[in-house]
Amino acid sequence: MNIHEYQAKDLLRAEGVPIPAGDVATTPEQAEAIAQRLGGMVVVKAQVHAGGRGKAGGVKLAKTPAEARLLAAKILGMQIKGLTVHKVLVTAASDIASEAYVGIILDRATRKPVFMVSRAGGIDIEEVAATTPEKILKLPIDTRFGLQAYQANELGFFLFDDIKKVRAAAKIMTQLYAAFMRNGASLAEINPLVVTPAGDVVALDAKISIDDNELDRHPELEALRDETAEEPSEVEARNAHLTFIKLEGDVGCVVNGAGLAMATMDLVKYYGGEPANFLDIGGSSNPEKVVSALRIITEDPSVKAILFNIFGGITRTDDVANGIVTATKANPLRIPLVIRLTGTNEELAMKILHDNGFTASSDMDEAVKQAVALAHGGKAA
Amino acid sequence: MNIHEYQAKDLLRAEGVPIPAGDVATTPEQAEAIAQRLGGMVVVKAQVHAGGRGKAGGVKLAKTPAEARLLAAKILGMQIKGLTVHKVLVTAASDIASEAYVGIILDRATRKPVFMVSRAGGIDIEEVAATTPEKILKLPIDTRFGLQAYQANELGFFLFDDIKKVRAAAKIMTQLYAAFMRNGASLAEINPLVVTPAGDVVALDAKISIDDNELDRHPELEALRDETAEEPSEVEARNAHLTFIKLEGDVGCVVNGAGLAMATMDLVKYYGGEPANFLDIGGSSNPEKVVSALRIITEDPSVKAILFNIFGGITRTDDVANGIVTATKANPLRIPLVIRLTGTNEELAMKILHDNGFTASSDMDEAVKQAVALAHGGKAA
Amino acid sequence: MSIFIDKSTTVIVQGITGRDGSFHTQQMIEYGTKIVGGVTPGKGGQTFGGSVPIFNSVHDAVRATNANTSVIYVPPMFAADAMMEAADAGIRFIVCITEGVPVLDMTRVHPFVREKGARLLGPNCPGLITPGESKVGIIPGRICAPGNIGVVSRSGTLTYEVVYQLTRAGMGQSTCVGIGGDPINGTSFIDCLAAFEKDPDTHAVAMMGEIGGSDEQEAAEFVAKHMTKPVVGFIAGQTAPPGRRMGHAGAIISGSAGTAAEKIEAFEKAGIGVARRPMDFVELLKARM
Amino acid sequence: MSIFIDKSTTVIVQGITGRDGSFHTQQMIEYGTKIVGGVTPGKGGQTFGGSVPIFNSVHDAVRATNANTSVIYVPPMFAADAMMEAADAGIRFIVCITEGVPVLDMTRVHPFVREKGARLLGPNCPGLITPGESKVGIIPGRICAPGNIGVVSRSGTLTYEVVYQLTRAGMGQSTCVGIGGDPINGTSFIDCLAAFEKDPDTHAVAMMGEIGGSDEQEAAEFVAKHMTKPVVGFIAGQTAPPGRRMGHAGAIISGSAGTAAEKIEAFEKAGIGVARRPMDFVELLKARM
Repeated sequence: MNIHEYQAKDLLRAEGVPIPAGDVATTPEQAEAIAQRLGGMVVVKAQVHAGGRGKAGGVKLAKTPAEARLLAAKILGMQIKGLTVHKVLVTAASDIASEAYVGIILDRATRKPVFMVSRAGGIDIEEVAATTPEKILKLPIDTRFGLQAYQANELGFFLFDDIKKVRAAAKIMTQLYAAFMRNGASLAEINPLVVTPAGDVVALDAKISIDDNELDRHPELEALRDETAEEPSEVEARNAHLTFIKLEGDVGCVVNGAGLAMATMDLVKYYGGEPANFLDIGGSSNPEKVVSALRIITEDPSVKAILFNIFGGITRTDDVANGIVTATKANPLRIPLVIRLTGTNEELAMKILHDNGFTASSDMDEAVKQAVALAHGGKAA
Repeated sequence: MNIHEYQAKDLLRAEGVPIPAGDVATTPEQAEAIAQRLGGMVVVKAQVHAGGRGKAGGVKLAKTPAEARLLAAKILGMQIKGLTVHKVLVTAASDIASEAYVGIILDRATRKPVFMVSRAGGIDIEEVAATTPEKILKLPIDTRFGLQAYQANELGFFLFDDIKKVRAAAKIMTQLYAAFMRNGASLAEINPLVVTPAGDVVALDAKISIDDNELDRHPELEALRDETAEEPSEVEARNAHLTFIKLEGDVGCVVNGAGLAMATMDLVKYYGGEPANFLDIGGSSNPEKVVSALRIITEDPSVKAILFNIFGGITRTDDVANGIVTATKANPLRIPLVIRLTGTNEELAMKILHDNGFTASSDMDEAVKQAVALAHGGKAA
Repeated sequence: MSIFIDKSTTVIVQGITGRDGSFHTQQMIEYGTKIVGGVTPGKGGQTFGGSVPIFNSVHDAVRATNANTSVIYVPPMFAADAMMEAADAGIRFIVCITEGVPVLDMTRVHPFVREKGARLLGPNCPGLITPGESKVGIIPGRICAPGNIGVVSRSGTLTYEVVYQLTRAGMGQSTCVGIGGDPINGTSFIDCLAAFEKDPDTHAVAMMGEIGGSDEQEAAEFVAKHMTKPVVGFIAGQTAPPGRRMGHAGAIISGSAGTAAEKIEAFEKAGIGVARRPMDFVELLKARM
Repeated sequence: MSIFIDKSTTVIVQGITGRDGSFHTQQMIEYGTKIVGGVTPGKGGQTFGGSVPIFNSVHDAVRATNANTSVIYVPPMFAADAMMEAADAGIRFIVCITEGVPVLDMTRVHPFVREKGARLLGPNCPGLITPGESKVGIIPGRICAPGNIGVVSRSGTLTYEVVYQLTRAGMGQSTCVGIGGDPINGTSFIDCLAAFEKDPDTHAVAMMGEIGGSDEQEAAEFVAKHMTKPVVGFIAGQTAPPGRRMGHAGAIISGSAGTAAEKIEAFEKAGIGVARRPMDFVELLKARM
């Protein structure tokens, strides 16, 4: 789960990370009031779950509260990478002597949280990694022992020469790690970590992603979810316990299991089609899920054909068949539907479908070919 | 460092351990007021750093606030194992269906905190260990991973059969372990852990010892130290950074290093004497420490002779010699003094002592023999 | 022969009285798996289906049954504890089916299990099956047939798809293993490939990977260096949108973006046959055996 | 020969610029110990005494000097970190002099150091000396002499006392090791006894124990089973008051009250000569060699 910059900063502040004062606003008037309260120059920052906010014009410097209001009015409602800005963060502006990058990411290969730090901050860390990897220090942390002081120092020394700044940075490393662990994060980033002309080390921007699997343990984090900041169809899918990612194609896909779902999308592409989505109905079948899946997919006007690919293991294919029947009775489909079912209770499922006027195949290859052809205006084979 | 029952209970309450309400009183009137506030029957419990309070008459049941006042008046000022009672805990009385023992101790052999639990609670756990060791479950905890739920359950199942009580006990194990770790304890005990007739599992008594080495990290725990509850000479010694334990003999011992101090006491005994104390002036010598050591030892009227045994390594023997000279000039000794010095700066030390009218030996055996003889009214050899 | 499990494997089920646990216990028993006990704290002394004894703890179960293997169907918040309990109780092979285990939990479970000398499969995996002998987990038994193809996969239903095609083509399996798709899991592709290489009854291996991470690239390197048996591989996710999960930052660490193209290239470089479609495994394997 | 250190041992000092660290570094250099570097964060690039380079971290120091041994003189709250840093940086032998390290810290340091394959001596120990070759720690060099007695002790000054008597009696030492008196430490009596047994230049061992715990009893068992060389032991604390520290509850766990009488009995049972006074070592060792 992604959270906003202002929320990530709150989590870091709770651990003691030094961060310039600021507050979130949903209206230009609120933005002005916050700027008034902070005094001096402020930065107005779009709060959306997307990178490149600066380039998109979502981050602006305001000299006066009135200017903060004007800028907020411009940024609120703006579209950044397809997402509408509903909130801005108004925060005290800092003078910057130098910028560094600090991040922790849960790493598959080392099976550990790994710190990444670089003196090349503020800019895109991926670019640094690609062009000058020696400018990044990667340090895996063994969670059995936690981040040790000597490791925090090592990270600090990689960023700074002056021992005072090293110690300040080391302290921030410890606080960032604490925030990462306490909140079940999969990513926690401070970029840039800046040194002010006065020599203070402060976090100017922050990003935290929470491992979705942790949310049951952290209801207070679930409360940070901002559904207005997400693609509405993805919100709807999550509430229906479906894993759904919207794409640009025209073949809507309903599959059980992420691996098979991806393989199905690949096969759509293989036969010249374009998948309209990734959709995994998950393991335990439930006719309701099928109903929700069909509703979400048919809401997308670019979908020209729908493909079901279900390999019944835990999933009972008769449940899926019942779901298809229920959904299409309530809302008759206006686009073609291709069904592939095999596995648990296959005979029963086939009977349910036939009795309700559907045909179904047990062969994946054949079903995908059909769906692609139908999306392209052809006929089902 | 030992803390009182009421302080230990506060630390456990902070983790959520269910404990009957209560408060501490230093006067009978306070005790009455607390009993009034609690309502119903209360227990008045002497707060001293000693076991066997019950047998000594330091724990009494009061039916009314007035009775609580009377009992508090009796218990306050009472002597238990040589310690004066300055405080009583007044706590709501609980009905008891069964009693169990739960403790965690930092164990040398496994190098881990070890849980000990037994259905035989309320009574002396050492007796249980000696007579029916199979009634105790010992479970070492790896602090890299912490107490796991399955371990807390295993401990709970050892104490109870009913799953509700097992779960309640398992929760208390987790809370006790958290208190142990958070406070840098070397011992944390709930004895008895009782089941009430209603089936609730609650802690009736608690004992926590803090690792002295943790106190720099936990100033809030240092604040729990109750110097009125300790032997005054030991308090004075600690404040002078000496390790001192008062004993019953007549040969006062001033030694550097715990091992050599014990070996010196043993040698006193070997030659027929009785050491009056254990006193370790520690590694880094400082004339002030020697002055404090002499003052503390001479305050004890049963001391008949004083023995210095200093093997200079880090300790500079000239520092010790200067300390002896300074201390005896300020407060001339009225009992014989035997000095053994060897090691770092030995020649200088000998010169300082001779110049000030002292004799000193470099042989431990000889010095101990002399000190014993002098304590028995003999002459120095 | 087979890898990891065979007809002598004795299994306890953690969470045997839960919805998923009880259903799949029944399925495993019907398949012929030796289920010797189950664990549900508080239900010790009862039985499952009148014959399988239930215990309060894995320690109790192991003491009473001497089981060497455990399969876990407990809710995600309890899964880390269940895996550690199994390892601590002396279980040698732990199969965790549970989906949704917090990844940070696994950063502790993994070294714990390794210290205890146990092997962990999963979490978030379908388990494994040695057709005709034993199944531990949820892979549908009837799609499998005994034979000489070793199957290893990061995904559940995709595995079924491939196994189904192999079986229909008369190509039985020695063992089919689903290692699970979580970022941190117990048994890797390499662990399975090494075991298949050693198993005399495995003649070729089908491997199904996914985008993300670099496990498949490392597996390819292993195949090139250490395997004499033919391997055919598939990568799911060629059309998946980039950067929707841990994506980029993870890629910086592993030095790989984890794309399908990268992985397929690694397969080709290692001499692994590349199945473009799940149905291509049959022909590619036949051509190599 | 000797155990743990000899003239080829290369040492870095953690906390080299502190009060104790700088004093003892000078002492070690004067004794002939190869001090190749020191560590004080923030003083990297400076030197100690004009010749010993100072580094910001142990990693830096090891990279630059290839030291195999470290000696730690940092304040107690930083000692755990210093030990772990040394182990992580590849130091093979870590000697922690610092007194007052929280015991719970050691419950984590101990497995960490072991996982890294390093040996830890201490904390709260005087270190060790191989007379005439190298000393690491604070044992006064001039009381020692090269020879064939191995000395191992839980205490500092008591060790000096015994070594002093041995040297005066013309009985030199192969290595003198102070293992420290803390409840949880790195190197045990048994580790030292095993090393002395293997060392061809050690002909007999003097061992000084204390009341508390059961390390001496276990050491006695080891001597009985595995040692061919004569051992003479001493237990300090026969007159110490019981139950003033962890006393009883600890005794329940170890199954021993840790009294001097118990330990002396274990020594006698194991055929270890028992010195009643520190000065008895000389005669008892002579009689056995």
